[in-house]
Amino acid sequence: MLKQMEGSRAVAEAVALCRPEVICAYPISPQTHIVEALGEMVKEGSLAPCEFINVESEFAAMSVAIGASAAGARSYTATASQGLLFMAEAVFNASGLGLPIVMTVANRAIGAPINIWNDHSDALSQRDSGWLQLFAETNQEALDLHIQAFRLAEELSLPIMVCMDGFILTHAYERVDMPTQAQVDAYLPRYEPRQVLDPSDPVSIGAMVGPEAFMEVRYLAHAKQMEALQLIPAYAAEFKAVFGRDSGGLTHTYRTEDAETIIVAMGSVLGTIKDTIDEMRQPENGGHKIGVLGITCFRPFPIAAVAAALKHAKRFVVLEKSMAVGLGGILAVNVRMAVTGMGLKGYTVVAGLGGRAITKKSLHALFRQGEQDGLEPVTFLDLDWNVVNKQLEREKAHRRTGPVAEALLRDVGVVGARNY
Amino acid sequence: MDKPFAITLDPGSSLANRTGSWRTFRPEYVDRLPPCNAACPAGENIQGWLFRAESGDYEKAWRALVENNPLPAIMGRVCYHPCEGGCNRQQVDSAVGINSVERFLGDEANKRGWKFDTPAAATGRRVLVVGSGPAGLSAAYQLTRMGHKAVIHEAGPLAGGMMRFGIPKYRLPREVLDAEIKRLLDFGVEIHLQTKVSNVLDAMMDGFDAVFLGVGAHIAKRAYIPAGDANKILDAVAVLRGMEGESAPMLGRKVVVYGGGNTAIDVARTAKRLGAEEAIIVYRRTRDKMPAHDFEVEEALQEGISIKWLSTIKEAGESDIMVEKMALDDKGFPQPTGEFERIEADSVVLALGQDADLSLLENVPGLVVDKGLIQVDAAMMTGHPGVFAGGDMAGNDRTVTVAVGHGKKAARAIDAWLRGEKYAPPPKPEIATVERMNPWYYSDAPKTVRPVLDIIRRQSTFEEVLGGLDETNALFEARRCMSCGNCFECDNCYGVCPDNAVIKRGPGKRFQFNFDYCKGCGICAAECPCGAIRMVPEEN
Amino acid sequence: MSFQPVKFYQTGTFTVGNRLLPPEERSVQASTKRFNSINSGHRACQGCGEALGARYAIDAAMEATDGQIIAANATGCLEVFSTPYPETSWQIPWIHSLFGNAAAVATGIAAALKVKGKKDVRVVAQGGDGGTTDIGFGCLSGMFERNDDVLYICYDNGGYMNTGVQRSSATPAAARTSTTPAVGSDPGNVFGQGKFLPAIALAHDIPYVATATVADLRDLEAKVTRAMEIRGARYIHILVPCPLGWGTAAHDTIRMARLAKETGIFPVFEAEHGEIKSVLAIRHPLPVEEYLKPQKRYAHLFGKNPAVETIARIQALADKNIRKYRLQARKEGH
Amino acid sequence: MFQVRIHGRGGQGVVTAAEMLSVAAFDEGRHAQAFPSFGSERTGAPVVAFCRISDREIRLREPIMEPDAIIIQDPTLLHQVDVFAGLKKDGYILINTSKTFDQLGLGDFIRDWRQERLCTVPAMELALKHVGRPVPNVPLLGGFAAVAGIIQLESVIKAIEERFSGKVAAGNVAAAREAYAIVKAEMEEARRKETEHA
Repeated sequence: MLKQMEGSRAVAEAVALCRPEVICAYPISPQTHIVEALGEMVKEGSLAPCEFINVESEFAAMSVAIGASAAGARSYTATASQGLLFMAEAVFNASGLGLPIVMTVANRAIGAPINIWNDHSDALSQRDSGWLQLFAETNQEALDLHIQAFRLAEELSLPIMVCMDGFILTHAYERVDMPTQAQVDAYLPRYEPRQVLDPSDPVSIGAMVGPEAFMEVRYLAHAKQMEALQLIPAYAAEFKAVFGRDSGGLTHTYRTEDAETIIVAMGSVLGTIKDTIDEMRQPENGGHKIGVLGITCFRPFPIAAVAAALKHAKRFVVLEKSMAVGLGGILAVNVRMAVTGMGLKGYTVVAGLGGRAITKKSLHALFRQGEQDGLEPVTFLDLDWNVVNKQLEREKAHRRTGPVAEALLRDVGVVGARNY
Repeated sequence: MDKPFAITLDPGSSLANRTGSWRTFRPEYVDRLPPCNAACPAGENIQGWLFRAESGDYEKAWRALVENNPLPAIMGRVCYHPCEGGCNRQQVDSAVGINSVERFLGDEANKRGWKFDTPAAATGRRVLVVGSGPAGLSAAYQLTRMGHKAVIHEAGPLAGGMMRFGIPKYRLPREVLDAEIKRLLDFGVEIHLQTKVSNVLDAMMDGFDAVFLGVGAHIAKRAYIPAGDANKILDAVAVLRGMEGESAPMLGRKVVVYGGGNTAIDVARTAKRLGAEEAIIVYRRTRDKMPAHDFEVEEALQEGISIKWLSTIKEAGESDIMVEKMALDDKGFPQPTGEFERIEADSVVLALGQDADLSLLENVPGLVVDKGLIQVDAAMMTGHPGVFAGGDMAGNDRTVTVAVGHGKKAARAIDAWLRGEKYAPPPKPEIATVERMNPWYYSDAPKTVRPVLDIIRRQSTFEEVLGGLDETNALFEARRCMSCGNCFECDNCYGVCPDNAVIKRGPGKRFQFNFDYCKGCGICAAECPCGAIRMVPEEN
Repeated sequence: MSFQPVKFYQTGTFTVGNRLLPPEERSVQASTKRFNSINSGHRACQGCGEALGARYAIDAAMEATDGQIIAANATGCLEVFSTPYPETSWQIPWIHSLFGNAAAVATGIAAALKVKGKKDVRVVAQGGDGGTTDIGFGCLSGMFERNDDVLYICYDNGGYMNTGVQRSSATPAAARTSTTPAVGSDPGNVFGQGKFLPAIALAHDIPYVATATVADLRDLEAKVTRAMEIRGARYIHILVPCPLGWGTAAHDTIRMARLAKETGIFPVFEAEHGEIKSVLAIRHPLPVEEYLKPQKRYAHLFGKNPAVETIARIQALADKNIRKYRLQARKEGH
Repeated sequence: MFQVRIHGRGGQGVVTAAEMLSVAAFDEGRHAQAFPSFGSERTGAPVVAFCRISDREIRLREPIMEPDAIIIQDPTLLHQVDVFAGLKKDGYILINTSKTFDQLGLGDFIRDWRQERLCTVPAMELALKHVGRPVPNVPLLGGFAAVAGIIQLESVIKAIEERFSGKVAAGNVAAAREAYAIVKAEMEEARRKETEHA
C-alpha cells in the first residue's frame, strides 16, 4: 500500500511487520523517530508480543539485544554516530557470538567536533565488526532492507546493520509502498535460533577461546560473510517475487552499459548522482558516457560484483561520505581492492561530511573533471580552501591557536546565517 | 544443536580437566581422641555414645556406653565427671552435661529393662573376682563379655562394696544400685555373698585360672584425740555402713565431722538427715585446699551444714570439743596458732580416709605393698602372676569411676594373660584439642540445669538430691556435644569445597574425597567444626 | 533474620547440614542432589571464594526455581576459570558477553522470556566487583531502575583479581593492590574512596537487596531463595575472599569472610523496597586486626612499626557499620 | 518539479507544514518529498523545511536552493534570514502577516515580480480564531493552495484530516478554508490591479 510518510516511520512500520520480540532504544539523533514509533506501537498494543526497553545507553541497548537474541527472541535496535561507537564493544561481541540482531544505523558524523548531520563515518567505523552492512538509497529501500535483513541475519546467525542516511532519509517524507503483514509473514519465517539459552538444553555461550582455536573462529565468521554474498542476491530475488520490487542485493548499476566513467557511491546521494547523470547524458549537454554503481551491501564487500560492474569502464570515481583520515577514502579502498589488476583509473572523492550538502551543481563540475582525469587521487568536494588555509597559516604562526572547530566557525561566520 | 564452533560449549564438560593434579597437600579424614574420652577414668567412649544419643536412639547409646562401663545409672549419679572438666565446649559456653546424659541413659535402661548383649562364646576359663565393688563388678562384667566365667566372692551381706556402704542414699538410691547389679547377675556374673576370701592363693585353687582383687579400702584411718569417756567418737565408714543396717546410727543433736574429703561431706549431710540440729565439719585447711568436690561442699552448705575452716580437734569432751585455729604457712601447710575454741558436740565422726584390708594377700609370693597400696603393673597385674588388682586397694584415686576403669583394664589384661599374651592397649590417637577444631560453628547452647530437690526435703529425707533430665533436656544436652575429633556428618566438608571434590556417602557412611578434582586447598579441614580432617603433604 | 533459625543446638544453622536435621531443613549444599551448577574441573585457584560463592548462589537459585535458571556472566575470574574452550563447568544455560554488560544482557534474556511467555524461567546475572561496581555499573543501574526481572549477584573480592589484583571501587581502604601499592606516605588504597554498591542498590528502591558472605551459607541460600520469590530487579552482594588478591592461605577463605562479618568490616543485611529488614548480627565481636592481620594486602599495617592510626581508621569504619546497620552481637536463641 | 521552501521558527509547525504539503500532493497521486533543514534548533530559532512535488519519482536529495515558492510563517524573519535566497522572480511568496508587502518594507524588492504570486494571509489570527492556538502553518497551507495552484484546497483539507482529528482538525480545516478565500481574494485583487495597470 502506497503511503506518504516519514522515512523513520516507514522503517518502524516495516520492522513492526517483521514481528520483533525485543526492541531496545536509546535516544540519539537522527534515529529517534524510528524507536519512538516502535515504542508507541508496543505501548498501544499494536505490536505484540514485544518488549520495548528504554535502556540507559547504546552499550546497554546492544547488550540487551544480545541477551534477548541469545534467549531466542528476534531483537532489534537502532542507533547512530556516537551511539554506535559507544556500543562498539557490544557490536563486535554480537557478531562474535553469532547473534542475528538487526540494527538500523541512521548514519551521522562522528565528533569531535560534535555534529548531528549525515555522513557514513559511523557505520564505516564498524566495517570490521563482523556485522553485515546494507546501505539504503531511498526510504523504500530502507524499509525493504529491514525485512530482508531479519531473514538474512537469522539464516546466517550474524547481525546486520541497515544503514540509512540520517535526516536525509530518516526525516524525509516521501512515498513508500508498505507491504502487508501477510506478505512479510510469507517472506520471513519464524526465528529458529542456531543456539539458545534454554534450561531444558543448557549450553555455555561465550567461552574464552585461546590461540588454539581463535583463528578458526574468526575464519568461520569470514566464511559466513562469504556465504552471505550468495544469499543476499538470492533473498533479494525472492523479495522481488513476493513484493514486486527490486530492493537490496549487493550492488545496483545505473546507466553503466556504455559508461566510460562510473561513479561509485552508497546511500541516498545516489539519487542526486542519478539526476546529475541523466542531465549529463542529455545530448544537449554533451551526452556524457557516465553511469553510477551503487553499493547496497558494504559488508560483505561484493568484490566480484563491483569488478564486474566496473570492468568495461575507463575510470571510476568513488564518491563517499566517509574518510580514512591519513589515507583518503574508506569505500574507495574497498573498491580499489575489487579492481586490483584491472588497469582502471580510480579517484576518491570525499563529500558531504557532517551534512555538507552534495549538490547537483557541484557534482556536474566534479564528474566533468573526473571524465578528463583532472581529479586529484583524493578530492574533497566543496572544501572551503580559504578557511582551511587560513587556519593552517595561523597554526604555523602561533602555538596557541585554540580549538580548530571554533576557529573555523569564526572564519565561516555566524552559524545562524548559514545558507541552507 | 548445531552449535557455533568453540564459542558455545556443552554443559559440564570441564569434568575432563582433572584438577587433582594441582594438589600438594591432601585432606584425610581422621578420628581424633575427644578430651572427654581421654579424661574418663573408666575409658568410656563418651563422644561415641553421645553421638548415638543425639539422634534419639538411646538404646544404641546405652549399648555403646556399657561396652566400657556396666553401671551407667550409678555412674550418672556418683561420678565426679572429669570428662566434663576436659570438655572442649567449656571454651564455647559450658561443658556438656555428660554425666546427666549418662544417668538418663542408665535410668532409661532400667526403666525399659534393657539387657546386655549376649557375651562371646564361652572360653571355659574361670576367673575369681574378690569383692563386688565397682572394680570387681566391672572386671567380672568385662570377663563375662569375653566369654570367661567370672565368680565374685563378696565378704559382705550385699553386693556393691563402697557404692552401697560408703555412698549415701540421697546420692545413690539403692534401687538404682540393685537394678544394675541385677543386670550383671542376669548377664551371667556369679556373686557369692558373705564369702570372705582369707587367702587368695587358696581360693584360686578352687578351679580358677586367674584372680582379680577388688576388696576396696574399708578400714577407717584414726587420729589420736584425747577424749573423755562419755564422748562418742565414731568413724565415717562405720557411720555410713550403719546406714545400711537395721537401725540408723545414733549421732545426737550436734555432730562434728572431722576431715575434708567427700566422705566427710557425706557424713555431715547424713547426720543432718538423721535429725541433727547442727552438723559441723572441722577441717584444718581452707576451702580451696579441700579434697571434697566443690559442688558437694556447696550442696552441703545449702543444706545448713557449717564448716570450720583452718581448725583441728585437740580434744573431745563430754558434750563439746576443743578446736585449735590453724594458719597456713607460705607453703600452704596449716600450722597451729595456739588459739582455741570450744564447740558443742554430741558426737565426733572421723572422716580421715581409709585403708585396705590386705590380710588375704599374706604369703602371696612376689606381691609388693607400698604405703598400704598393692602395687600393680600397667596391665593391673600384681607381682604374682595371675593375680590382678584394682580399685581403692590399688590406688589413691579412689572413685567409683576409677574402679570401673581398673576392672575393665584388668579384665582385658586377664583375657590376654589367659591366652598367654601380654595385654597392649591400642595406641591412643592424638587428642582433639579445640585448636584443631573450628568451634565457631557451634551455636550458643548453655548447659541444662538438673532439677535439684528442694532444701527442706534435703534436710530431712534421704531422697535423691539431684534429679535426672527428662528426655527433651537429655537430648538437648547430648546435642551440645561438639563431637570433638570425630565426624558427625555436618556436611561442612561437602558444602565448602570449591571444587565439589567431596563425596557424600549417605547417612552413617560419612564422606570421601574425590582426588580427581581436589586441589588441596584445605578449606574442608579448616572448616571442619570437629577437627576430623587433617592435611598431609602429597608424596612426590 | 532472613531465615528461620533451625532449632538445633549442636551447630545451629551454621554448618552446611547435619545428619539430625529433617531433610527440608537442610541447606541446598547439604543435598547429594544439589545441582553443582558449576562443576568440578574449573580452573579457579585453590580455595577460591568466588567459585564457592557462585555454586552456593546458583545452586540455591536452581533449587528455588526447580532448575529454571539462565545466567549471564560478566567477564572476570568466574567467567575465565569456568569456560575456557573446550570445557565449561556450567551445567546451566549460561552466556558471557562482555565485562560491563552482564546486567543488560540479563535484561535482554528476561525480556525474551517474557515475550515468549516462559514465566518459570528466571534470569540471574553475575559478575565480580569490577564488572559490577565499576565498568558494569551503568548497565546495572539501568537494570535496577527499570526494575527488570533479574537477580544480579555480585561476587565481591575487592579488586580486579583476574588481571592481576588491581584496585576497583570495591577495594577497601589501605589494602594493597597492584595499582595501590604499599609504598609512599600513604601506602595502599586511599581512604574515603570507593563505594558500597548495596547501598546504591537500596537507593534504587528495588524490591530486594541483600549482602551475604561465603561464611554464612544458610543465610546466603535463604537470601537467594527469597530473591527468587520476588519479581523485578534484585541484588545480592556476596563477599568472596580471594586467596591470591588478599594474600591469605587457601584454606582461610571462609574464615576471612567470617572475620569480615564478625569484625563489622562487611555488614550482612537484607532489604526490601529500600528498607533494611534484617541484619546478621555479629556473633563473637572481634577487633579489625583479627581480620587484617592474616592478609598480606594489609601487611604494611603491621610488622615492626604498626600503622596504629590506619588500623584505628579501619576500626572506625567497622564501628560505623556496626552502628549504622545495628550489627551488635546479641544473644542467640535456642 | 515544484519546490517549496518554508521558513519559520521552532514550534510553529514548519516541518509539519512541509510534510502535510507532501501528503496533500501524494493524495493527488503525485510524488512528493518533504524534509527539514536537519538542524537541532529549538523553539523560537529560525527553521526551514522543504517540499518537492513532482509527477515522477524524486531522487534529488540536495536542499532546495532555488525554490519555486516560499512560505514565510513568521514575518520577523524577513530581516534576519535571507529568506528569498534563490527564489526566481516568477516565484511565489506567501507571508503570514496582516500587513501588506509595502508595510513589511518589501515594496522595492518585489516591484518587478509577478504581483498575483505575492500574497499575505493573517494565518496567526486565523489559527487563533479557529484552532485557539498560535500555529500558523495549516492556514498557510490553505493559502498556499490558492496562491500557487499546485495543490488543491481539498487535498490540503484531506491532509489536515489525516494528521489531526476532532476539534483540532475541524478548526484547522476552517482556518485553511478562510485563508484560501482570503488569498484567492487577494489574488483577484492583484490581477484586477494588474489588468488596470495594463
